[in-house]
Amino acid sequence: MTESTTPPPSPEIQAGSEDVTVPMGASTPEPGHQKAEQASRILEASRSFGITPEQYMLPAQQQIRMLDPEGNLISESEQGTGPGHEYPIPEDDVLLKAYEGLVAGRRINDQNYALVRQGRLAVYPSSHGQEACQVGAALGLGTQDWMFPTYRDTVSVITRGVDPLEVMVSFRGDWHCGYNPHDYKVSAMSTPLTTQLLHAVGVAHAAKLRGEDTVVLAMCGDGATSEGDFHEALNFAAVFEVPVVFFVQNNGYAISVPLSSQSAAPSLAHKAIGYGMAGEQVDGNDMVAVLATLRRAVHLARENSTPLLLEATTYRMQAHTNADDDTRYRDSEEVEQWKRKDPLKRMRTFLTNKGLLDEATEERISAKAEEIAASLRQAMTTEPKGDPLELFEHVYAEPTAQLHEQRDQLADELTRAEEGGHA
Amino acid sequence: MTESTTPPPSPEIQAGSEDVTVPMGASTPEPGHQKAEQASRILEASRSFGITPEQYMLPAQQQIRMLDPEGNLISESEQGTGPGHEYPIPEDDVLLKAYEGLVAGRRINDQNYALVRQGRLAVYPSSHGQEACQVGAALGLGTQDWMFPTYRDTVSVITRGVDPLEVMVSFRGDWHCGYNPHDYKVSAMSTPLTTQLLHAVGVAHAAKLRGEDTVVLAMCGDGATSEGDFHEALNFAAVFEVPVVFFVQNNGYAISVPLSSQSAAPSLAHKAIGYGMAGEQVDGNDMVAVLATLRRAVHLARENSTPLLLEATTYRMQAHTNADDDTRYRDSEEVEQWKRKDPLKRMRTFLTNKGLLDEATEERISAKAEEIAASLRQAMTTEPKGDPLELFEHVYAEPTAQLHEQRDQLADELTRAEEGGHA
Amino acid sequence: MSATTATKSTTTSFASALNTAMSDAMENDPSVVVFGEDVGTLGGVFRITDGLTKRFGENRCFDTPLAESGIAGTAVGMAINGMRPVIEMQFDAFAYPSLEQIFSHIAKMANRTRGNVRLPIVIRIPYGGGVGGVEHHCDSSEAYYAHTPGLKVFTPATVADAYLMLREAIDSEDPVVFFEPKKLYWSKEAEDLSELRAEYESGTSSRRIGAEANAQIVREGTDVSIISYGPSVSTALKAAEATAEDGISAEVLDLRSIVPFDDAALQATVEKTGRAVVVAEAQGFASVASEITARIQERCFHSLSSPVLRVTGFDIPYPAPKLEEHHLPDVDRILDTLDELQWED
Amino acid sequence: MSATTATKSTTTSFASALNTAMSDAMENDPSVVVFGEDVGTLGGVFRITDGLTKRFGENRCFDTPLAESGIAGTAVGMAINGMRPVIEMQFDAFAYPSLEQIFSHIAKMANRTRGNVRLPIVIRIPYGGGVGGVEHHCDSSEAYYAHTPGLKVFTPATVADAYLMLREAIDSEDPVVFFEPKKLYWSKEAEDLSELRAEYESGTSSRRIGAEANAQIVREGTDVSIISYGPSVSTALKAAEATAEDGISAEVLDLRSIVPFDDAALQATVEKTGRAVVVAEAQGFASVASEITARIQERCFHSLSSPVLRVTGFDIPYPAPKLEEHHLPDVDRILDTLDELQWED
Ligand SMILES: Cc1ncc(C[n+]2csc(CCOP(=O)(O)OP(=O)(O)O)c2C)c(N)n1
Ligand SMILES: Cc1ncc(C[n+]2csc(CCOP(=O)(O)OP(=O)(O)O)c2C)c(N)n1
Ligand SMILES: [Mg+2]
Ligand SMILES: [Mg+2]
Repeated sequence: MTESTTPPPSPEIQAGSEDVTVPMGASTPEPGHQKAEQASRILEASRSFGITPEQYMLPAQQQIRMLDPEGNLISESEQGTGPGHEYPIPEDDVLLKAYEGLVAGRRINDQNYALVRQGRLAVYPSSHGQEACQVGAALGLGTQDWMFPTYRDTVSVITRGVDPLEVMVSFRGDWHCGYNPHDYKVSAMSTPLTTQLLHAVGVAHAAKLRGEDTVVLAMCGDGATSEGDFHEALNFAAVFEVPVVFFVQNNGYAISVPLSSQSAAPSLAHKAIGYGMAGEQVDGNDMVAVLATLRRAVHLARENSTPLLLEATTYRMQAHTNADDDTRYRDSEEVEQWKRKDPLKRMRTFLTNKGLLDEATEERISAKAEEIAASLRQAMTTEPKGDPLELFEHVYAEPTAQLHEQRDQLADELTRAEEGGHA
Repeated sequence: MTESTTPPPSPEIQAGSEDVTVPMGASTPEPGHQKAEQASRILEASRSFGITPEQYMLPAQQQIRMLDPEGNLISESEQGTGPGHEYPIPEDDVLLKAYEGLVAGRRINDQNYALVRQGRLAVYPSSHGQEACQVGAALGLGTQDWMFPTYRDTVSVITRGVDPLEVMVSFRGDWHCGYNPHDYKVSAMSTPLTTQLLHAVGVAHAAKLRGEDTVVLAMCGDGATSEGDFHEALNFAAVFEVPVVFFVQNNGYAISVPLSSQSAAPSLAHKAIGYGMAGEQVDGNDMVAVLATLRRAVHLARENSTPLLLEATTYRMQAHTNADDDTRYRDSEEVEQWKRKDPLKRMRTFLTNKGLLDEATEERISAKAEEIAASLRQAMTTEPKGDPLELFEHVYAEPTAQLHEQRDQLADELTRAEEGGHA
Repeated sequence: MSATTATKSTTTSFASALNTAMSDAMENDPSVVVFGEDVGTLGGVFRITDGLTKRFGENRCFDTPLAESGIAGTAVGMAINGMRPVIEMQFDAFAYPSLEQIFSHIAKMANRTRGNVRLPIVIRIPYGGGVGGVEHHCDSSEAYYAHTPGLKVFTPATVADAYLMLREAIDSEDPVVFFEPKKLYWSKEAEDLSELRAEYESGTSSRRIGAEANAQIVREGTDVSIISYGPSVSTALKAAEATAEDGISAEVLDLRSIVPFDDAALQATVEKTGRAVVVAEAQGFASVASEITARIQERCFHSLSSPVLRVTGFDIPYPAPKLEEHHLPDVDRILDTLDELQWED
Repeated sequence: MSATTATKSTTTSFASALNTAMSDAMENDPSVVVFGEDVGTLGGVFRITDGLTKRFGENRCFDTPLAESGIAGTAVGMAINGMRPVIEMQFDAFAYPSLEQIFSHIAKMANRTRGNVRLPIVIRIPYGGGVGGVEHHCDSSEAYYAHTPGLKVFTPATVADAYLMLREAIDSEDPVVFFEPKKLYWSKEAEDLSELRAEYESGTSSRRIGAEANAQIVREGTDVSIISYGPSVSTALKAAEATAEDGISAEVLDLRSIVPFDDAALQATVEKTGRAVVVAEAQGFASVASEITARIQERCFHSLSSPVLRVTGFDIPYPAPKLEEHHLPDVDRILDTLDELQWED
């Protein structure tokens, strides 16, 4: 008999404290139906907060929010926090760094948008309006951690430290991924939706097997949560108890499809309990709240080797990509409403009120953002001459005999083309 | 602007009644983040029970159970029922019919097990021990409804009325599916795990589009809930508000893999809320509770055109199939513990106590079960001569030119084989 | 493209031919439903389903949650229950999550149930490259489906076929994987949709595919046969024009249907010309081009004056936009290959 | 099967060769991890991973939740982060849910990242029929993978290759789809595992596949070449024995690796014999057999005395157990095909 036939005795499932009335699950486990150790961790956590495991795993009763739409700090009692859902406001230097990221992020989005209009970029999925999520994702992680971004997460990737020139390679169409993921612990920005969540789980699992301290941030959009891989990733992460923070940027749309056609759940964060993990919903246009929730999620993941699901409610202010026409599926009034909740403006007001932002600082931050924008423009002026023969180099570690033949064919064509033959 | 760009105004999400404190979702929906009408139905339902939507969608605090392991009716206060989770005990004739089904079901399992040992059946995945679920599934449906069973649901399929001879065709290896699904509104027993749940949703969706009254019962095992298609099926059903009852027979194992390696959730029924539907967990070895919960689920699905998830906790008493050796992954003590909760014995005690079961009735029921067993044995004695050329008939509505050629080749081989040639 | 169309006054785009095929089918048969990602309000990312929701309502053309296995799997159920689903996969590579449903159910359900449950599903897949698309948006994935018994695989190369073949696919009792060459979406030809409608609905169109398939000679020639389908047909035609200048008369066969396959037409052209080149965008290894090549030599061996050669994509993942031109079969590569056909023999 | 093995005193089963290959690899390299459905406690439904958990612990060989895309997708992450995952798909058709991960990531990651992220993953797939399996348990799905650039595709036909090739697959920096013929699992041959281990670990095995592939002539002959791989090799050998009685000397080539492909060996045997028959279980249309056939005529056209013919499964879904014998290529069907090779020419 190996271990897995005799699972550890199931935890006592009736919580001990008086005011706790909801048991762990719907019933006492039957023999052969015991839950993994994970359950007992959740139980312990919830007990330490004096709440039920269900209350711990379900999102707080309202989304976590620290700033009102104008950028004023709201009273603690209205932030949505509570036992098991506590989110202290980050330190001043972190807040300021985040603001820097916001300014740069907005500048990146606007610069790339301009480059697309000038025909110098093939495509750019902008995260204009979602910069608080973008910046939070990057700042929430340590250098030893990994990030798994999507096509929309350019700002996160650059904020994480990837060279902007390298990032633009894919949008310009030179090659699929321009940076070396290992250099930055940032995976190639993923296009097939939610597939990257499973990669994230695998990276965390490998680290766990080797006893390494690595949290993985797995990013996806609201629409992507409908894919089967979303389900499989959350389940694997929960069963193997690996430290992955699933970060869903719910921007209300999957191209033209609104959230209401994507899910009937009370919130996407409500999916967490179905995997035995905690879920939380945060105002994704509130930089302070995003930072607070992401930092705590990363912290819990690291301390307890446990996955968590964080849903950030935000809005994509521009079309899906430059190829999209968003007037076909939403009215400008809706977009206007969201303009009022702009994450950058809110954060600026907050920091100014807090006395953290003076003119000099603003200037320094703007200048830095301009630098990045300049490097993006620069990336687009140099037209790197890709070597077509490189196509055959990276299919296998060593090209097969077949690829050698095909490479020779192309080489011959290229030579003749130079010589003016009909290839 | 078409309709879907302007979703209906979102329902008032703060419940009206005093004692309800948990709001619908984690926060007030933002513009462009409105939930579908589904949400308002759940809200209405929960309000009518004086509970929160979360309480309505989460399973009751313990699994629903009417009979104790000995078969005695337990007091109502201990049945796990409550507001929004009310399960009246079915009428006497239904209970008796279910008992008939149990006796026949057990007989079918044992007969087929014997046929496998005699080498007359190639394979049989037995549902011995799960007969309460099997019978409940069939009796819960109306004739206009559809059933989507798996390879393990032979007893359900026969209880639903499919000719036992036709069912055995696949286990004997003559053809993949022996019956015409349309004749019985029972789909071919599905092997690729949980794929059939999506088919079930599609059948219900088609019926809904035509305004037909059709509930669909979609069946799968505990292991199968890990597949991506499970997620996609529940989500489609919830978003399109179609009347599908997802019925998970949680028998503790997926072949050798125990539930604890499959899921860390408090219960599989806790997955429901992540789709915005109600979930419930029931003692799957309690025929009364299975009937009560399934009948109510089917009723709610029909009345409200809404999906529900029902998890029945049960146990597979025999190996996964005859090809499996279950001593490799569980000890006999665990199996013994479950013997004491045998659904058949419990139901017999309950009905006897209730005065519904006398000797004559028992005899009649046994005789009927013997009839079915005899027909199964009969099915196995006749060795139908399958026509190999039929292989080409059912690939397309009309065989392609290619298949005509291939058919001719096989026909030629068969002729020559008869004549003693080397084909 | 054909001689008769040249006289028509109307021009029609490939996209509108597809769109009209669907709306005509929906008009004629209430069981035809269209669904997929962004096909409703938006009309699809390529606008092929534009206006269908407006015209037929949300019960007939609607958006689904973002899940391709869900789309294919619920289409199975819809078809079991009397509907004729036409589903759109947004791009070639995004159909892959649905392959289990397609291989294990859509292809096999009729066979499994001895013909009792047939699944008249059309799976529309925009495919191929040449449009500067990024990774995962340019795969030529037809071989996966063509290799799977129980599926029919169609791919139109002309505006007329976009209409006629999609109508036939929707009317088919069998599942059809319908490959739409992306790069043709915006192409226009002198075609009149009402004439095409009349042709199709007359039931006597000479262009019906049926169970025998119905490949079309789109250019007559005597020296060599260029066999192609979908996006490569126009490239093949251009190469045929170019080689005519060198005095080589090339016949071009547009297969139209890959499954079923028109062996008779293939045999006729190769026996006539004695030489053959197969052109397709997909990577060549174990591809539809391999099959065509194998069939030609099996059936026309003694008519062949030289080996059958293939011009296909390389056996590499589809390259990034700036390099795709080096990957795709083009006129020059076809001409090079024609040169290799041992003309001096 | 080869001459030298006949003298060995030990017999080894195909299953234990695979099992030992994994345990040797795990022993040598702590980054090798084995996971999948039922591979831990149970040792796999075919017991190929038997004992690995006991010997190496649950961190090295473990059961996953029941989700094939999850298995393949987490393998990607594991490989990104330094592991060498060997994953088991329980049966051929149950790998289909993972095809998106395999096609869009496993095959493409190295290319996408210009070689910066290589994924040394082995995907073990029990495949093929002849074991009385029910639907979905007998598919020959190798063409789907062989058509996908970036994947290597191996399939052993002998006990020695079960060991040697799996070791090589695990050591490969590239992803390898490793097809195990189910019907061979219980076969035994006179092979000594410690000799095979020594051969492999010496690094000088003449049976390494490498980048050139390394097909093996498993029977010498002069009149015709029978090209095959995996489960069909033994059938091909039997047919060769049988046809020898009619005075026809058949050479049998076991490809071993489908990708990369050994064109040199193919060309050598066909140029020597002048005739070829390709044998494979999978449905023939757009299959690996199509590719082999196409390559032979492309490369050996002028050596051929007759068309290259194929003996494959029919283009139908895999039949139920009682009918599979009519579907599978067998000795008689190969002999019939050999008869058609225009010997009188
Ligand atoms: C598997 C897959 N299916 C379809 C697509 C096409 N597609 C690209 S983005 C997108 C919408 C994604 O929406 P969401 O997840 O909400 O992210 P957002 O774009 O809003 O950031 C779709 C359908 C894809 N990339 N991958
Ligand atoms: C997609 C898929 N993967 C793997 C299998 C192989 N398989 C058959 S049954 C089974 C276990 C299923 O467990 P569960 O869902 O709990 O149902 P049970 O057999 O216990 O009734 C597995 C892995 C399959 N049939 N389909
Ligand atoms: Mg979105
Ligand atoms: Mg089970």
